[in-house]
Amino acid sequence: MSQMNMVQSINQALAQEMERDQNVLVLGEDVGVDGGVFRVTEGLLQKFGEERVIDTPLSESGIVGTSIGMAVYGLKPVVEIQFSGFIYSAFEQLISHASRIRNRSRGRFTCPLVVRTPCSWVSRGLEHHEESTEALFIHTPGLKVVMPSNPYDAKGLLISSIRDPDPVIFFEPLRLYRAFKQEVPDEIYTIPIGEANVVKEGTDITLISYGAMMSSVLEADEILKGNNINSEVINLRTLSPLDKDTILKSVKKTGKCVVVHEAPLTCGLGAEISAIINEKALLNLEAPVIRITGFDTVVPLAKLENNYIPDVRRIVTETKNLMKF
Amino acid sequence: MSQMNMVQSINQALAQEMERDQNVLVLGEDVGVDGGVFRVTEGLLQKFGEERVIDTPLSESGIVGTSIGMAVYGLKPVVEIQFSGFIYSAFEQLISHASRIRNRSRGRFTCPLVVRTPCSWVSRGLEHHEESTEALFIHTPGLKVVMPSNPYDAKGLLISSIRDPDPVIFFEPLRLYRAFKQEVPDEIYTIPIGEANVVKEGTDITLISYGAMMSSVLEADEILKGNNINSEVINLRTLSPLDKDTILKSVKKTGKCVVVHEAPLTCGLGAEISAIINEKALLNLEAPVIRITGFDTVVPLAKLENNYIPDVRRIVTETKNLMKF
Amino acid sequence: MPKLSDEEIKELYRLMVQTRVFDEKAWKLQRQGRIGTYAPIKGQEASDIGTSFVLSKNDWIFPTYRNMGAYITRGMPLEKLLQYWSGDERGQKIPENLNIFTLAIPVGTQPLHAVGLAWAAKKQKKDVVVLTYMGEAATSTGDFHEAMNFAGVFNLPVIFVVENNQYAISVPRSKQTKSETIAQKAIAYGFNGIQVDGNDIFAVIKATKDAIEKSKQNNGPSLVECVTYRLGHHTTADDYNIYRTEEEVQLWSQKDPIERLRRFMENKKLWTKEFGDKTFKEAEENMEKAIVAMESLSKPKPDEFFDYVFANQTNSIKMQREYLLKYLDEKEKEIRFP
Amino acid sequence: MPKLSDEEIKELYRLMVQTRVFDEKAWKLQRQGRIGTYAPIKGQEASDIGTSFVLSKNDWIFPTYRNMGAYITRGMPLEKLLQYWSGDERGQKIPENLNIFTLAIPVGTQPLHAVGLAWAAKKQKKDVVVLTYMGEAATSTGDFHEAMNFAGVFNLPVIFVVENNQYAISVPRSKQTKSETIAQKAIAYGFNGIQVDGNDIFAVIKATKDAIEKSKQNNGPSLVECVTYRLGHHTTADDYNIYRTEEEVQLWSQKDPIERLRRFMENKKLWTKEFGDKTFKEAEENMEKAIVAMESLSKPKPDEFFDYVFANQTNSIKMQREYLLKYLDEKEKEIRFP
Ligand SMILES: Cc1ncc(C[n+]2csc(CCOP(=O)(O)OP(=O)(O)O)c2C)c(N)n1
Ligand SMILES: Cc1ncc(C[n+]2csc(CCOP(=O)(O)OP(=O)(O)O)c2C)c(N)n1
Ligand SMILES: [Mg+2]
Ligand SMILES: [Mg+2]
Repeated sequence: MSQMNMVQSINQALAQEMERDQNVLVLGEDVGVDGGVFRVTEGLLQKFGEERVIDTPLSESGIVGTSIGMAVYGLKPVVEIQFSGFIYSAFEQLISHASRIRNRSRGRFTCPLVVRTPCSWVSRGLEHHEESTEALFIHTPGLKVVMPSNPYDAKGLLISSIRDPDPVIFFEPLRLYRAFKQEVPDEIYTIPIGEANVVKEGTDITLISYGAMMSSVLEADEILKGNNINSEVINLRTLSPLDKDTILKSVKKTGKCVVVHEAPLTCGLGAEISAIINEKALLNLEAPVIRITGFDTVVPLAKLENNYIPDVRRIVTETKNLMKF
Repeated sequence: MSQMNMVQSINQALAQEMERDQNVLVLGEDVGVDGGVFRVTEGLLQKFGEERVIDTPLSESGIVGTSIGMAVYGLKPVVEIQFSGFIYSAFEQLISHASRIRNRSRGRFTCPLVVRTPCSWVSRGLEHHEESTEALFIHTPGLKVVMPSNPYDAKGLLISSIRDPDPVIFFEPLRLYRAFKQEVPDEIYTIPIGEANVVKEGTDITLISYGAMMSSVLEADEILKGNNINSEVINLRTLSPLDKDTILKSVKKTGKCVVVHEAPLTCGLGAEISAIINEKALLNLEAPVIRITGFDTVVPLAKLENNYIPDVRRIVTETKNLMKF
Repeated sequence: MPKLSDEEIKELYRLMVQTRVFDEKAWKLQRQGRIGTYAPIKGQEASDIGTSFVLSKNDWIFPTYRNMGAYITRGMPLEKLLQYWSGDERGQKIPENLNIFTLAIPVGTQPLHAVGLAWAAKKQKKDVVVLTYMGEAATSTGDFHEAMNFAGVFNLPVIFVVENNQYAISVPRSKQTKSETIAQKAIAYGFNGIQVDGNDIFAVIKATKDAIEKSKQNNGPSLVECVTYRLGHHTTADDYNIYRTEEEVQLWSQKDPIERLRRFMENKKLWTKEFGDKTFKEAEENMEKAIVAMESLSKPKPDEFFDYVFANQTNSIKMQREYLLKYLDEKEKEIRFP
Repeated sequence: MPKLSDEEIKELYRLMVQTRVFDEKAWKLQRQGRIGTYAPIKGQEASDIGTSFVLSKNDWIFPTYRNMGAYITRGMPLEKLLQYWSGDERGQKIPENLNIFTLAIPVGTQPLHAVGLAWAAKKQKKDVVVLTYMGEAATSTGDFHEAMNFAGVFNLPVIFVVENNQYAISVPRSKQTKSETIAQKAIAYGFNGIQVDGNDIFAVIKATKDAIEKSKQNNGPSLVECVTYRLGHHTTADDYNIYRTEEEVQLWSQKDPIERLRRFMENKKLWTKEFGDKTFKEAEENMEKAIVAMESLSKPKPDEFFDYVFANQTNSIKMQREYLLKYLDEKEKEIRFP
């Protein structure tokens, strides 16, 4: 056990998997000599050499596309896309190839690829440095989508992602990188992909979130507790495939649900969760499922950034309102 | 008035807008000499010349990216992407630029661009020739998304899209191109973007759909009528911005709702509609909002294609089941 | 003239004839509604077959929708090819013993996979060269550029074979790029490009062999531009009369690569009418057998397309699959979409 | 040596000093928390300013995050630049009278817009040349390739200015591409590329003028590679000591383009200590004024970021905006997310 922030726990996960499996390699812009612009891959070049820790040209499509070829040939590329706002030029490679090669070749070829990429709003970010477009990947068949919300989850989920036989988009909420430390086992451990975590049991209402918004949700939960609202809090961990059972079980118990994400509202993951609850637990619902999300706009720069992101007060206020429904 | 199929009505809309406005031009792969692989741009080169009807290199990002530059400079490019399954390499240009240039420049620059692209399942299509990824664009702030479901709508909506001051993704359901003819006015007319069309009023249940699935929904509606189910049928026409008012008004009246689309289930437009209804009309709901959609898989090739697409029987069966809820 | 035994030259001829027979027959099958859309290779056989012929078994090819000649040269069963074109994905499962990658439809996107595979092979110190096919229009895509650049930077054993058949559907080569040759594009990436007469199978073989040799000596990638011509329509859905003259097609017909090889062989006394007839007849028999085999394949099971979404079926996929099966069973009362 | 009047040479010097002063001050402002991340141009002023200086008012530039020299040369108010870096999008609204495109962050994506604008201008028979800036790493992107190809095919009046400053953050030029020069990449597209000493402002001007001349005569695009060096860190978030030696930086410091111009001017008796001091002092005064102006700007209204999603506000945007305003008003009982 050590106290680690998320940069450290991800770094450790990478180092341990690379140690364990010769086929794991890391590539991306500035991941080698520089150790990554957020220092997530620091020390890996020194430990594993240039053949396994590769600085690439500035070509997101090239990075993902060549990694697909490597994955097909038995390697385990762990790609870093420097910011998720720059993943779009690799979109075709992900959506038309990585996600489909198993299907297209009826299993002859497979694509066990991990794409790590920082996401989410961060204070004073430049444009494209604070995007939350996980829904684009969730909507795509054949991709798995994972987003940790603390150093412990990050390590366990990343190790599972690396071992997964299919392509995984691994979103790393940028503002959590150094936000806090946590006890993280020094040994290798995995957290299963596809299973949500009930962080706190409760009876009055279900709060569902993931990634960096989990911190705000947990903070809100503390305040709600003071208001005699006993929430059940779910951290999704995996966004695709979604753990519907855990969600439904909880909502059937509480009868109320709030979904929180910073991605834009329309067709975001909140919509899917609301639809599932509507389909499968309508009769248990005592109030509408509400979504507390980012707006359907570009994330504003520093001067207005605080107006974009759902904050603790918003979560508390909306939840309290909903309890009175 | 003439009897036209959708290819003809779109062709007429293009010709008339090009006639009316010197700044409108058409570009894409094979749109000139060939008249488009579906003949949608047939005759335009002869009428308007090479400067306004442009065969481009095979570069989707290049086509969209240069069109952005042209739109900024006052032209009105109407881009054809040969199949929506090939739009992904232009995704970054659409998502990071076309949709944001107005915002990024605080209105100094704007991007009145139309991207026409065939979509949807078609019998015996090759891979990537039958995709329904409208949700990716609906989720993106700053884009409008339109999908006609008959020749009449196609003409009016396309003319509106061309005149719209912002970028519009105009999806053309491939299997409707020559599926049927309809009376279409020879004059110019517009159909407003952002407004759904209540195709048929009814009281028992609301059926919502768009694009090629509308034909199946209308057929299903006929059968349901024979079963004494009086549906209200909504054709969305515009997918973003969504006409929530029309949806909510209808569901508040009927208390029941089925959304039909062929795009994959998870995080599709059906999820958004279900979520909106949940949020704003929960107390009016007498049954869950259900989604009848494509599966979360790649669209299979010919041998299994019929098993993928929601068909009339599925719509009828599910609706009848729902009526008994 | 590359070094080739008489038997090898005959084999080349046989492969070209087999490909031509496949092509013409596939066209007819589509017209009869027995398979779906098909993209003919007619006229490009020398480029396709010459390049694949000189590879070793452990080398790889990455074909496109048009490289039936390459597929056949590498030993792909004809009925699997037909199965694919008939709309059955199971035809895309390449037999385990063949180093052929499953074709992808989006133009220009596969060279990156080829580069990645070559990179992995190099890292694993395997003696492997990777050959990736494309048309001249593919060179306009961003992915082509990134693939070429990676191949150069990491000095990888890849050969980019561009079959410049003069058209991208209706768009002529001259509108595709202003560079005088496709071959010169390699200069942008710091390696060699060579332009050859793609209808001269010996020229094609020579250029490919040189490129292979170079790669094997760890001297990195090459681009081989084969100047050729698509004698047929783009696909069964196309009509080339809209965008080119019959005279142009006729002109190129006279350069038919099969006829060229035949004349060469005749001069060398390697071709007799008897040999020609026999070769043709065998090719036709192979094709007939393949058609029978393809048409007697059982239909895929109805839920087959759920099998390969993930290695391990997710709950959601499981439920959707069960729903479909129930639905197909027509017990309509029970179904409810998951 | 291009033809330049003494006054023009002095103006070049003034612009370079102004850019340097802006750069160093912006760095400090970031360190003081008064603006956000900043990407310095130090060392590249000759490439930036030389290329923009020779354009006419109706020509266009497409700058990146690093081209503060180009912005300043084209007359962009300093306080607008600072306003942008301070995290206020209103700073990105280019004044109507300036033909500067709003910068975009994704590397390599803007040349396509430049090509499109040049294309539109050509169609409208406007006398316009478009100059698009990028770093050497941008040439690795697919969009660069497609932009170059379109510019070639449609013979457009565009100049691709590549400021090859040897690094993409930490990645050195040698790992970016195997081509010996960036200039030679133009060969792939059938037009000219030229490599110049990017720290020699006269060489830069000469090459740009030639390219402009060529474009004006309808002879299409050019690529100008300016070989230069980023003397500073990549941005305020970077530390170059991780990936390069101080010796290397020192070596390039000796080629500082401002000092080079100064020496030239001194030889020509165009520079005196007095002139130098005055130029520097004026530049500092301009900067101080700009800082004051920027810091006394009113905050944008809280819902300002809803203003430019669409020309005509949609219902949904309207409701979200109203929700935000209500929420900020802290009447918490009433809010409910739309
Ligand atoms: C990315 C992409 N865009 C468009 C298409 C549609 N399309 C199929 S083949 C083709 C032309 C390809 O030309 P070329 O690369 O020269 O190959 P050829 O067909 O001539 O062999 C086009 C435009 C596609 N398959 N992929
Ligand atoms: C598409 C994209 N990928 C990654 C980044 C992150 N990034 C910002 S600048 C940079 C290096 C750019 O190098 P170069 O093009 O040489 O320009 P320079 O910064 O040296 O001026 C990178 C990787 C980005 N902005 N855009
Ligand atoms: Mg071709
Ligand atoms: Mg650079």
